[in-house]
Amino acid sequence: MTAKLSNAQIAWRAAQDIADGAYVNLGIGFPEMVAKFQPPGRQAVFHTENGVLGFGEAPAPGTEDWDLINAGKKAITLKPGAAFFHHADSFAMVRGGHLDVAILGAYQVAETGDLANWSTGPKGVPAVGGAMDLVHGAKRVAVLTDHVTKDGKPKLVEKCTLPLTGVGCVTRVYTSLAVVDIEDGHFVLREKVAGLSFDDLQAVTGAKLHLGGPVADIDVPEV
Amino acid sequence: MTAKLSNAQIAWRAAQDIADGAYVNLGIGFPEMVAKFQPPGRQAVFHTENGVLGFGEAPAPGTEDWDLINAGKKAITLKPGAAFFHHADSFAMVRGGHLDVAILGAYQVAETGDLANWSTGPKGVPAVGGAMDLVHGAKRVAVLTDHVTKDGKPKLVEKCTLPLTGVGCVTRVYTSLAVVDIEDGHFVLREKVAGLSFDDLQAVTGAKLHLGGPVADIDVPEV
Amino acid sequence: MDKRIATLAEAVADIPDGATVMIGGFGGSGAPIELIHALIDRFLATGSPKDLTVINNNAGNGHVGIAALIEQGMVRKMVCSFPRSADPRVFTDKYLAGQIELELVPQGTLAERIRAGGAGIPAFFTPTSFGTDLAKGKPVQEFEGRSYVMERWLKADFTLIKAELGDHYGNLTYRMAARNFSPIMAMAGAKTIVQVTRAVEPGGIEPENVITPGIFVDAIVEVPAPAQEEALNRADTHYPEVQA
Amino acid sequence: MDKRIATLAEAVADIPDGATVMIGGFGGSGAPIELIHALIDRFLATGSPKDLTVINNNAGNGHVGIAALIEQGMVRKMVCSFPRSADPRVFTDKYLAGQIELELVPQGTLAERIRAGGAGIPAFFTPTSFGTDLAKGKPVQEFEGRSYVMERWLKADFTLIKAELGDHYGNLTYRMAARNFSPIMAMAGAKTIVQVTRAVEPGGIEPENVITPGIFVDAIVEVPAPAQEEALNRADTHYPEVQA
Repeated sequence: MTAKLSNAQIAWRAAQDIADGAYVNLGIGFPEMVAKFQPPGRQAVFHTENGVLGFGEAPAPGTEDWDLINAGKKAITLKPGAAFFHHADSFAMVRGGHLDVAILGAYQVAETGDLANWSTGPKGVPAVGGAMDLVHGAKRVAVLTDHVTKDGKPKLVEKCTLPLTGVGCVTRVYTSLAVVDIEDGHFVLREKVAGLSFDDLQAVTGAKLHLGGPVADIDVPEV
Repeated sequence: MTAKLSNAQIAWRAAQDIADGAYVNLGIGFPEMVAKFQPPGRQAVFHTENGVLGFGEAPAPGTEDWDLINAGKKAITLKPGAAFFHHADSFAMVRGGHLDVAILGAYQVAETGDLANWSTGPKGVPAVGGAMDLVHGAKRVAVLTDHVTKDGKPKLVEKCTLPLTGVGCVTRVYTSLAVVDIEDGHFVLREKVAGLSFDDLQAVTGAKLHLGGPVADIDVPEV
Repeated sequence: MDKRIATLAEAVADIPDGATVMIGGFGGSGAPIELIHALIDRFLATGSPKDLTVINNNAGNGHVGIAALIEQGMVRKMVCSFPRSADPRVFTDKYLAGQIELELVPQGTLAERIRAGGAGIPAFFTPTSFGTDLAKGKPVQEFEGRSYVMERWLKADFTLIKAELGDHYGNLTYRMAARNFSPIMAMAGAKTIVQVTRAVEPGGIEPENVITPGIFVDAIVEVPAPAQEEALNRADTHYPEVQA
Repeated sequence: MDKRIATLAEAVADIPDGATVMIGGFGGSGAPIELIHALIDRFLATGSPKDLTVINNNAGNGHVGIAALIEQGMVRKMVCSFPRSADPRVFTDKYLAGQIELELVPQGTLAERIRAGGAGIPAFFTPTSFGTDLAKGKPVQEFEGRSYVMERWLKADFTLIKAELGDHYGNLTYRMAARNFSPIMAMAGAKTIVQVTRAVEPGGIEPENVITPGIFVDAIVEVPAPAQEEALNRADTHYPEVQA
């Protein structure tokens, strides 16, 4: 079996699709890595739900200011031209369609664009945060995910079995094995890792993969 | 017939009911005079729809800054502790019940508390401004008005015949002849100008005046 | 990422016939006079844009700014709360002659509809206008025994506003009460074009003092010492200048 | 007109059993730790207030602030978007034991419901949560072919927040991202109590830089050098201090 992409490589691949000057929200956790891989010459503006636009890298340990954090409650720094605003304004940006891209994690993505990423079921304490707003606000909602679950089950499915975050909201999925667009209720394969056959990829995908043109090899460096 | 109060005297009387520290919006025109008659030791904070809280007197002629105006487009000045905000926040203050008092002019007030003060009918250009918001937002909505129209018709009526600004919103009316509360769909007479009989006042009032206790003489200085 | 545009003419070059345009300002305070006049210049040179729907609290004063836009016949419809003013003759004459449409909206409802447009809220309930002629035909619903009117969001194809400081990313501050509708109109315009009195480098505005974050802004053009509508009208200015 | 109160104890003295209380902060940023602890002190001394409904984005961290409030058994119900966190054991334990209620609200809907409460908007429509479990039982309506969920305003009997500067009239500024929910919670509380890091004279805040106008504020109490929740938790602080 072909090597799959690391989380960092998935994030790297997603970063290549972000235009200069784009306003971007990155989900808590693994999607946060996307910020590190902006191509040279391009500068996105990062938004965090708790009211900051234009933040930069994490501060050096010991220099954190805990009034300056992101939605994941991690310390951040500011770039010149940053702005603070309150939560209602922050979600006006989200819901009002002002973000160009939101990049989120996923438990499951359906071929209809449905996303499940907030709850693994009724046990434990439920928590939703800003995900349900982000999926209905950003002009483009992309997902970063391993192609399959830890126990090998498909995460790209015909219909989500876990509680939904949003209906028909995802337009592109970056996985450890492929780049897949969602168009008219279908998964359309755009790129796959080199050496992996279409049939092998289909075998670990829970819904039919369509072809919408030539399928490229994902071109990702070691990162 | 007894002398009626001047507009300035009506405004003076209304000013006596404004508590220290109250947040107050004064309608364009004659109600603006209320600000001049605050009793010594009391300081209200004046709100204007176009995004200023805590404004003061008009500037000396020739010193106007036309970026600093009130809802009537008249130049104003600021007091220490003033604040600027945008129109949606301004009407959040109004609609959200944060103003203590709104004092407006009227064409007609009904015993039900209905107010008509924005349109004299279908001819001409209609204009409504912020009046319809103010009548539903302030904790107390008072009206200043001549007791009768220029041609002697009652302005305090059973039912407004002119287009309504709001339904059941007015709680007190300061007129050139009386101070009248609106309670449970009735006009309740509180004060009247000295020397005017109840019957003479009732004769120029378009709905029944009720008594809810002793009726005082309006005690207003020359202003 | 640099949103600066060199000239007023370029800034307004893309506004097409039939566009819905929000224009900041309350009376003359905050009115982006130079942007409006650039639009008139384009119309006089090319015949476009026309058939505009203009959203502003008022309907212009005198013969400059929005009044001049109306006077040139570029405006099909006004959406505003208070089309009456000290010298509204231009709008009044066209309105009474049936040459311009008017959608009259209570001021707070106008502000909230604009904010809703910018915030992705398609409809909301307000007590304002319940039981009045302005609520006719609108859905009414009761909450906790009180009646409210349902109002819809307002959006625009373009927003034209004036700000005080603007950095290259479009972060803005406003001067005093010139702020009024501009921050919410910046949110509700698909493309928001701003004349700033002073363009500054990113970092030139304290992050805590930014009033409109750059995400709501598409283009800024520097116009130092902008004209003040009230001053123009006191001098009886006409735009374009009447040839003797 | 002077809204200053001398002590934290006086500031929170009027909050009754069963009150709905909005508390500012997102995680530790902006959390009014001293006001919350004053509430705990009162409870320990008098047995009140209890049965509180607390509205905050989170459900507390560690054993200070909101977590300590929950740990003392003062909270009947939490309304929040993200009750999970690095150390949410206090809430989690009580929740799984059925000792505390939870109303889970998407973060943007929580913010908008609070703003609506402050702005006199009893209900609004949002695309957020449509088709999900969190929309169950809520009215749905279509606008321009897209489906939206109707959400209701949120108000509070009391709001407790932290601000940076506060003048005697209650005008406020906030420090960096500590702003978060505080300005809208200030609007939505029937009585808003603010701990300010520095009290200034009226005029001590530029009118253009006021973030929360004083009309939304009822009381301010100066707390210089306030504790930072994150720092307290990194030091494994418990409130009240555990007696050895």
